[in-house]
Amino acid sequence: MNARHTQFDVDRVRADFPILGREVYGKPLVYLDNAASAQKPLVVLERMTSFASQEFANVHRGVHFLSARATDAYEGARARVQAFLNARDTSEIVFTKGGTEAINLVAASFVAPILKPGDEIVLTVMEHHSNIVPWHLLRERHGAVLKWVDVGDDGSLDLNALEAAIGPRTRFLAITHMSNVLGTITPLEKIVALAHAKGVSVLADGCQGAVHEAVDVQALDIDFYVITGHKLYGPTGIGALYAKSAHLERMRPYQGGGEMIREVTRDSVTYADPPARFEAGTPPIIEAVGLARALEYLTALDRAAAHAHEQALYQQAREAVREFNWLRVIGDAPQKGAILSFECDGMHAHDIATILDRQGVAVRAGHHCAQVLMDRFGTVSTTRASFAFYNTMAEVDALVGALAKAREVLG
Amino acid sequence: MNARHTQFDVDRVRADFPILGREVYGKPLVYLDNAASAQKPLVVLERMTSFASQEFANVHRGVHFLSARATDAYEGARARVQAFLNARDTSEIVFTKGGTEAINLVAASFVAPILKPGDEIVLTVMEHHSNIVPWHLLRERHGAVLKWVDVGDDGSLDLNALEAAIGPRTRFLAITHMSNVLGTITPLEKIVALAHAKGVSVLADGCQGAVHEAVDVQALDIDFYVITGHKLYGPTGIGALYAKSAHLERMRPYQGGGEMIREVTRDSVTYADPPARFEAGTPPIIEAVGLARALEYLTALDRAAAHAHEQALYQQAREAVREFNWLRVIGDAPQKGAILSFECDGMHAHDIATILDRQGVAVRAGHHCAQVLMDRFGTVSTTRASFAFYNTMAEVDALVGALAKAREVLG
Amino acid sequence: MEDTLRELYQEVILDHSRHPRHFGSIADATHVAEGHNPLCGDRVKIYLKLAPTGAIEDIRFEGKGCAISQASASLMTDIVLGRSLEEAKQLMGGFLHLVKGEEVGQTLQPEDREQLDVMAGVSAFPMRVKCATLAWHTMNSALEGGAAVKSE
Amino acid sequence: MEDTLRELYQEVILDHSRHPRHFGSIADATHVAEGHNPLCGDRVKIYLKLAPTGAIEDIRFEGKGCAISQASASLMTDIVLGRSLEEAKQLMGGFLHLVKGEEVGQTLQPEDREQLDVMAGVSAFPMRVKCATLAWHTMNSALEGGAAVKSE
Ligand SMILES: Cc1ncc(COP(=O)(O)O)c(C=O)c1O
Ligand SMILES: Cc1ncc(COP(=O)(O)O)c(C=O)c1O
Repeated sequence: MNARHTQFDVDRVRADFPILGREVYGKPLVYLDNAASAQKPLVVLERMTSFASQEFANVHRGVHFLSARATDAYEGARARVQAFLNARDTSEIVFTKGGTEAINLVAASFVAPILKPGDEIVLTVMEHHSNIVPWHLLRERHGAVLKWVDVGDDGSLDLNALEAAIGPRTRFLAITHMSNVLGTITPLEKIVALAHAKGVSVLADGCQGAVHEAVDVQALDIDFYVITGHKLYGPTGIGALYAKSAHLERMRPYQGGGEMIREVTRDSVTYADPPARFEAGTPPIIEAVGLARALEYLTALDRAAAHAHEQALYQQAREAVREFNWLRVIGDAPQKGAILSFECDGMHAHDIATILDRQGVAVRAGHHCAQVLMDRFGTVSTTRASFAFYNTMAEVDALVGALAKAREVLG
Repeated sequence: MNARHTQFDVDRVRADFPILGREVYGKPLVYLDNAASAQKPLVVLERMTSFASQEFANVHRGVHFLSARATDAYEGARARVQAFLNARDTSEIVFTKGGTEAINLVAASFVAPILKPGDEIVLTVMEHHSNIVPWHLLRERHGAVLKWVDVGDDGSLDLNALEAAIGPRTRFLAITHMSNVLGTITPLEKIVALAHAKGVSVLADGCQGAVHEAVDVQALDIDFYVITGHKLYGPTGIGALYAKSAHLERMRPYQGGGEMIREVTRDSVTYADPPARFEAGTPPIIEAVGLARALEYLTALDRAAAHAHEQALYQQAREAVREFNWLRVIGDAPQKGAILSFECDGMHAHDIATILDRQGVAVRAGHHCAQVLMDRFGTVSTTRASFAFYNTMAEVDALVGALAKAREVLG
Repeated sequence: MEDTLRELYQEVILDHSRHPRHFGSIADATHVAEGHNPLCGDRVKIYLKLAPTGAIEDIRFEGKGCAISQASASLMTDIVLGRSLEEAKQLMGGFLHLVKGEEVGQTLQPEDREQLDVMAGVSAFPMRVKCATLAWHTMNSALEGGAAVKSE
Repeated sequence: MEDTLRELYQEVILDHSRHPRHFGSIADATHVAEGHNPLCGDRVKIYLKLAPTGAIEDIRFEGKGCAISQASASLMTDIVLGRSLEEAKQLMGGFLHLVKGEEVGQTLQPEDREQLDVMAGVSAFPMRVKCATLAWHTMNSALEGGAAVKSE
């Protein structure tokens, strides 16, 4: 057996994703921008279409057949997310429009009300802007102080620094499960234990982590865990927040509107129980159904084999670029997902991405919504190739070859 | 020509909506719950599928082909909404997850910062909870005072009362363009002039209005106008806020996250210009593309004929129920859209809806997220049939027949 | 007209809903709770007076609602009056099985089953189960000293 | 290797980007502005010194960025030096046409056109047009007394 083969039948899964068969500029598409957004299997799109064209109505409060069907589908999607994260109860799953909104919700409804000026929120330097700016808003508006935990030169989290950062005024810890630039996976179980020992609640930004790692929120004992649909091979416009019941129960509403109330009068309003309290307005119904189908698809894969395949892709790429002495990889932590970020001598990430693009290879170039991390590594942008289970070893070769050509043109 | 025919070729448009051909409980579906959510033409679902399966990537900041394609599609959708509302510039259109979010955004980013305790926000009693609860949140959190404008017994807006309600402490007027219960259409142009004369900015909740009326935000000179995709024959998970540039420029961010920043450091953050400033995180890309397709579909119809057809459906139903002396229509304003709400002696709305449902007729029963209005009319719930251009005169007959049967069973 | 509809809205039900038994309040109630069905805005308020023995000495209800919720409340007050706390809870369990279309088994005594059976038609209307259970959940909440509940 | 790529990254461009002309600052600048390309995080700062006659007496730029934005800034400083304000604006208009693949027509003098033509390859790369125009927009903003701009 060829060493470059894995147990995972990648050809079979590729057939599920029509876009992977397309060409760009007359060259086969090599889609290595999965960390920005993943492609969607046809079954997800078909499910959304069949739902919207045969079973759709607005959910809740409806007596009629389609409304009941749609409500079942929507609440069934909630149960699917619950199972995916192993939450105790469906009421612990709040649907949002994405990962960003979920973090904003926690910042506004859980953290802001307990915050006194000077209270601290602990973050790491490798957070995505979506797990930074909501906390900056609390800094600007409520006087919160942001405390930053550094990563080592290889991009791994400094646990001692994390522990040291949590002080008597720390009210919250918000940390990524997996960096979208470095690939670093954080040891959430240890982190949660450490924070809880000091009475601090923890939010994990799982927008990347949940894509690559199995998540068990009960085993982690984590307070909040955030996912986003479009990176999980699902639709845009949908994400979810897991939160412990005890937290949700005492959290104040986020947005106001239909469905999240118990009773409204001219002078007063009382709010519904969770999760409805946090789902104002008509929810992303079709998108929730699509996300559920995506999770079903994902769960039906041999996830261990898929994971091993992704790791093999990454290792292959990592080894190959060692030969480029003009290329510096950023992010070499022992525990990391299949993301390869790098800088090249005298070649700007943007120029590299353009040259790769013309060869069919889609990568991302820029700060990746992680400017604090760029600062940490003394740069403003990197080129990033991020792998999904549907990528192939041949695509890794295409990437490496395209990089060599970029060097030829720009070097 | 039969008096019951209109110029509008309803059979042709019905063919565009697969769900309208389905049965429930072995009876043809008669979908009269359009005000809760409209059905979607197949072209919308097909466009979403083709986009997601052939052109999808995350938008902005991407150099590669698919990202450029997706960005063009997303920004093209913005231009489509701009044209639909006749906004001056695309930057005046902010995509949101729905109408509810758009109103919350204005409450949090425009109104809250200018509010002193005791300042007043003027609303009407016929607002949807989505245009009430965001203001209640400002009452609870910022000491705003809500002032209510009544409607007459026929459900028409009392313009004198509106004018009287706007006093020296009034900071904002939030008003529906069309009531989702009464059908009442408000004279926005007059209302805006009246409010502006007193220096008060106006938000119109167009979640229903934009579906039935042509909207020209420049002609109205309105400050904010809100639409939601799923009622406009588009997908769930998408809506839009129109706001005058001058307002958006000085509004503070709503949610924090990727894409809405200019620069992030550990200690500071600066924000992007509108509309990006208000679109934190990965936007509902596929949904925006779907909404654009829905607006294209809608624009391609003869909207005047479609409107006349809806009105004919409504009139037919309105006339027919006059024979039921046990039925009281709520909402008989001279200017009203195709919504028929009613109460029946000794028959609860919920029971009626159940009996109608078993005959294939889907209507809504309950408070319709308008409890303040229910109070005004001394009830807790109504039954509501709401018409779309794809409904038929035969469906009106089915409704009327089903109501007679409900009387038989419950009466 | 469909049989399932006739079964849901049979005469007994309509009669209970139009002429509810034990409608009203109890001035010296020992337990009170208010229930709310967010689906349709229906409300019910249950007043209970427990005897020192723990038996339900008096029970009344107030509220407005659909035929199903009114009839269910009326039937409930009829059947639990004079029962012990345990019996009332047992009845509730059996009733929930009944309206959800689940196996009732031994959870209801034959004569109770017979009396409650008029509500069995609800099981064909999943969206209406909440209407039927509102009064029972509210009574349960009153007995457990809870405040306002909404029907599950 | 594709021709369009070679055309984008021709020697002149790479040379300008590696050895930018007029790189640096002007201590007694009369106009300064900073530009920012949110797409890739590139920044450029333009310093201008206008003579009393209104001519551009000196121009320099600072910043980091991709080959296209660096080369474009370098070329721009080369070409506008010594020109009048109107000429600079006229050049900008012509340049924008050029990189967007629009008709240039009479907006550029033949010799200017020749000098700027190395940037014409950008028009085949719509996503990179912003990189090419950043310096020009920033210069324009400096002349109009604006503060930080981002490239459109
Ligand atoms: C008048 C009115 N306003 C606001 C809304 C809220 O829109 P959405 O639920 O799509 O956010 C609705 C519909 O639910 C409505 O009918
Ligand atoms: C680590 C991380 N967190 C948060 C987000 C934000 O997710 P979304 O843009 O879907 O809201 C992303 C992706 O953009 C991400 O990679």
